[in-house]
Amino acid sequence: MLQSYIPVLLVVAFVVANAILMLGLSHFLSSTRPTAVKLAPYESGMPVLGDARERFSVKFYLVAMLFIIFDVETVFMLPWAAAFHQVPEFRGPLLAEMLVFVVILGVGYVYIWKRGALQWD
Amino acid sequence: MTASAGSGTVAAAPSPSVAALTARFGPAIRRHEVSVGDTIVYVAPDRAHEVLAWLRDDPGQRFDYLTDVTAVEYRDRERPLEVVWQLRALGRGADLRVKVELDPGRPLEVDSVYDLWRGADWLEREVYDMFGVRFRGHPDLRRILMWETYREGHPLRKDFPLRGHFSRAEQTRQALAANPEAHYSIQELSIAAAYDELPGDMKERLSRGERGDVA
Amino acid sequence: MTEVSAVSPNWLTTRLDFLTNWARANSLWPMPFGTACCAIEFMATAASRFDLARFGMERMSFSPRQADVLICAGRLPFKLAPVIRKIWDQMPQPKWAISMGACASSGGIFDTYTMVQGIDTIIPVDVYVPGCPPRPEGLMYGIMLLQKKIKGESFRDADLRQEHLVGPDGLFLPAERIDEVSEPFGNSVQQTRSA
Amino acid sequence: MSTRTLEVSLATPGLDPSGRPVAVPLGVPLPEYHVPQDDLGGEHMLINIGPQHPATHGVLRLVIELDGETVVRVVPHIGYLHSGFEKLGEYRHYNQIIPLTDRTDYLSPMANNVGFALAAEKLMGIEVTERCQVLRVIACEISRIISHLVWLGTTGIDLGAFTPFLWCFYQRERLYNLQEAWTGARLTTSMTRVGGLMADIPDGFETGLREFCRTFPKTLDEVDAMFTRNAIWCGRTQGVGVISAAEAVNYSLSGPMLRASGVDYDVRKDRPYLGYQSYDFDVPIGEHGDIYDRYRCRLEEMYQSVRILDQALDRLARLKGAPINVDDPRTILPPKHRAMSDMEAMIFHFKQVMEGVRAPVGEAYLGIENPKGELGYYLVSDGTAKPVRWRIRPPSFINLACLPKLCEGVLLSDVIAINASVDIVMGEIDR
Repeated sequence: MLQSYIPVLLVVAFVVANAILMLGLSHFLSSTRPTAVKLAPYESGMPVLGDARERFSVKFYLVAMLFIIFDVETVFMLPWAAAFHQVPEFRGPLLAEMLVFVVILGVGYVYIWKRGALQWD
Repeated sequence: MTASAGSGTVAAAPSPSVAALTARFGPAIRRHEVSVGDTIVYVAPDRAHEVLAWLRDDPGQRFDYLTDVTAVEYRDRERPLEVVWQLRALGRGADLRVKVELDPGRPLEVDSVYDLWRGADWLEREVYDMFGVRFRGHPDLRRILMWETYREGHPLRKDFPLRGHFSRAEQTRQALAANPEAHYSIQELSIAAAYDELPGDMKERLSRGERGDVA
Repeated sequence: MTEVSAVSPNWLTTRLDFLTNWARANSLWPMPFGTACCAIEFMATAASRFDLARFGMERMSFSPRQADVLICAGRLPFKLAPVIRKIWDQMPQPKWAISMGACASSGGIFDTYTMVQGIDTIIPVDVYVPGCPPRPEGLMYGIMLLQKKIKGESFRDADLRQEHLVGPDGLFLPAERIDEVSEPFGNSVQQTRSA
Repeated sequence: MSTRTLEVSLATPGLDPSGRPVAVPLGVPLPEYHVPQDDLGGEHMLINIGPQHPATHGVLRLVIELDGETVVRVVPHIGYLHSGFEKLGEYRHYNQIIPLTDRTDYLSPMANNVGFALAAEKLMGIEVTERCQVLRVIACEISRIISHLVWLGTTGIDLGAFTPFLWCFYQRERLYNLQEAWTGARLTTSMTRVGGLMADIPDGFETGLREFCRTFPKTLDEVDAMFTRNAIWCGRTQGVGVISAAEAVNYSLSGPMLRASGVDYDVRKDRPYLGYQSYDFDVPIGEHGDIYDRYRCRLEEMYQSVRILDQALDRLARLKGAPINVDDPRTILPPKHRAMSDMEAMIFHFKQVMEGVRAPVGEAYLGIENPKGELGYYLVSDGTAKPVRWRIRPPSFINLACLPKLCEGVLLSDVIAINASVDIVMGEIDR
């Protein structure tokens, strides 16, 4: 039973060795010389005024959240589409199930559309 | 060994604008001459802005294109420093050079033509940076080519040596040590600021009003 | 953890030197500090005819964080001196500098009030490429010289990768050294009579 | 949120009693429509697209005040390449200034040399031979194509299209071969002299140029096919960075920037020099004054330049063997065999090298149609061999001055596109 896991273990071992080798060598060989100027933020060679953490308008955050919701929706579709071909006898219920999922998210989409969250300025 | 064919002031006819100008302004137009085909009009410094506004707006003249604003300083001391406006009428295709002689006694000042031509904004800032001629009424007169706290004076003046007053080491030190507000105008400092994010040392320099003498 | 450079030269360190130098020399990511005419010649060198990709250098890094070699292509006025100084300080070790063109190397024809007479008074320079502007082949010869220099480096000399910052007196070189280096030489001495 | 006032002049460091720097006006009044709402609005952010940046075409520095993604105001800072050209010119003879001219606008060096030579000849009242005029026209048009090719390539990169950069630079290398064969240098040509040229064209030059004129439009057609009806290109450039004709004249713009706004003004047509009135070419005029029209104007100008080059080459064939220098030994160096043979030519040769050409007292301004706009040289002479004042009328400097006006209220990525469309070269802006 153990035999079938040898290739997986080999790959994992190779990956771990590779990572350790690369990180170790570069850490061990690199000549890090941190100085105050080097750690200062780079702004095209100019002295920096103020810091980058300015107060931003909230609409950027809103758009980010909406993107995540609909992106996760498509992520869920991927395994569904993969499984769809392998079990031909269940095609009917699988389609119905995905329809429900999409409709629920469609309601959410129409809601934010009417609320005007997609209006930019 | 003068170039044989050329002779300085060719006796070409001055442009018709000269007659119109002398008719309109009389004593303000000091004199005019023609050099190699270009007409030059010398105007009294305090009425220069008025003459230029008339030249731009008068339907007969319509000098609507300001080609260049510059200044000339001669090698012999008694000739005064001149500010030169190079005008062009796009419709009529005529050129005119208006000059103003600033007497060396009083501080070098002349009226800005920024309200007549927007293009004069940077040209006048460069003349201020290079010659030290202040333009009254210019919205934002500060150095444009050298950094703002440049202390060696105005480079294109004849008394300014080619390599600068200070030694190369001093010039390097001043350049490397130019503190941050030398690279930012007051306008940008007030934006970045909300005033508390500025680094501490710059804030107290600014509050002492010591922004480096802009002269 | 003792620095590798403290270890005495043996078979292992020389192989290590060879490996790292070979990797560094053949994948130099240039920081094109292009100011004037030499920048146009530098673009022509990077374009399709005199291809820089043959040296593994087609990846221009415009931020100092990933740059290996700072190529100052063009003249450097005093207003730009603090910029090149800050960019050089912000580049991680190991880093090298190529001064491309006569104006960057010695002020060139601009012996004037506003021109740095050679960027080596501001930052340490490894290779000077003469020419105004240097032909693309000239710049590539400079790059090959730099590669030869990198291949000759070793971990053992400890002061190779040190950071030489601007001193307390605000200068990178001592003041008299800068004055001596910036003195007009050759033809430039007679050409400053105004009339 | 500090409000902007228009009265305070900046001469004295503007600090109000509480020690805060009082915001002082800038060339551009804050646009009224942009009233920052306090409920959702965040603070304005100040970023530097600084001297060391791939998109600034040289060492230009743009300080941008951002409200989220939209630009409230752009403040260009220049002077990072100020090399004291005009000061250096006052210490040089007229023929020694010519090497300085091709280092100002290093994208079209031959056009600068021709412009300075024409201004000096106008000051000294010299008329050059016809073959020299035709050769100078060829030099100007080659410089125009080279400058527009660099502009097209780098603007393509700014907006994300890399391949036209390689096409354009390959064609430019072909022109560089011709330029190097004629003048000996790829970039710093210094080819003209007051009263003539440094050297006549080598033998293979005319066939090489004919070959170039025949095959170059094919590359232009490819770039045209790639950009002109490209949805991304049109989306990024149409209606962006618009300036009307009246404002363009008021801002003293020149060259493709002016003609893209619909002002029909080209120095080659309105103030012909070098016999341009006898060439048959037309000048592209835009209507909307946005980036797309500037692109169309410059692209069309390259087609017209090829037309001019063809006509100039036909004339050159007719003027085989004609002299290129004015035959006055006082102005231009006599040919070597004469300088070595008769005494007078040798004396003139010696005096010219030691003292340079002495110009009469007076002043002259002459503008030529440079690829960037109207490049003018204003020479003031007091009778000695070194000018009192050598003023360059820099087209890119004045065109760039209207950048704050063009960039009000656009998005940050449009600022890069507008800056690329102004076609600036820092050597000429900072002089």
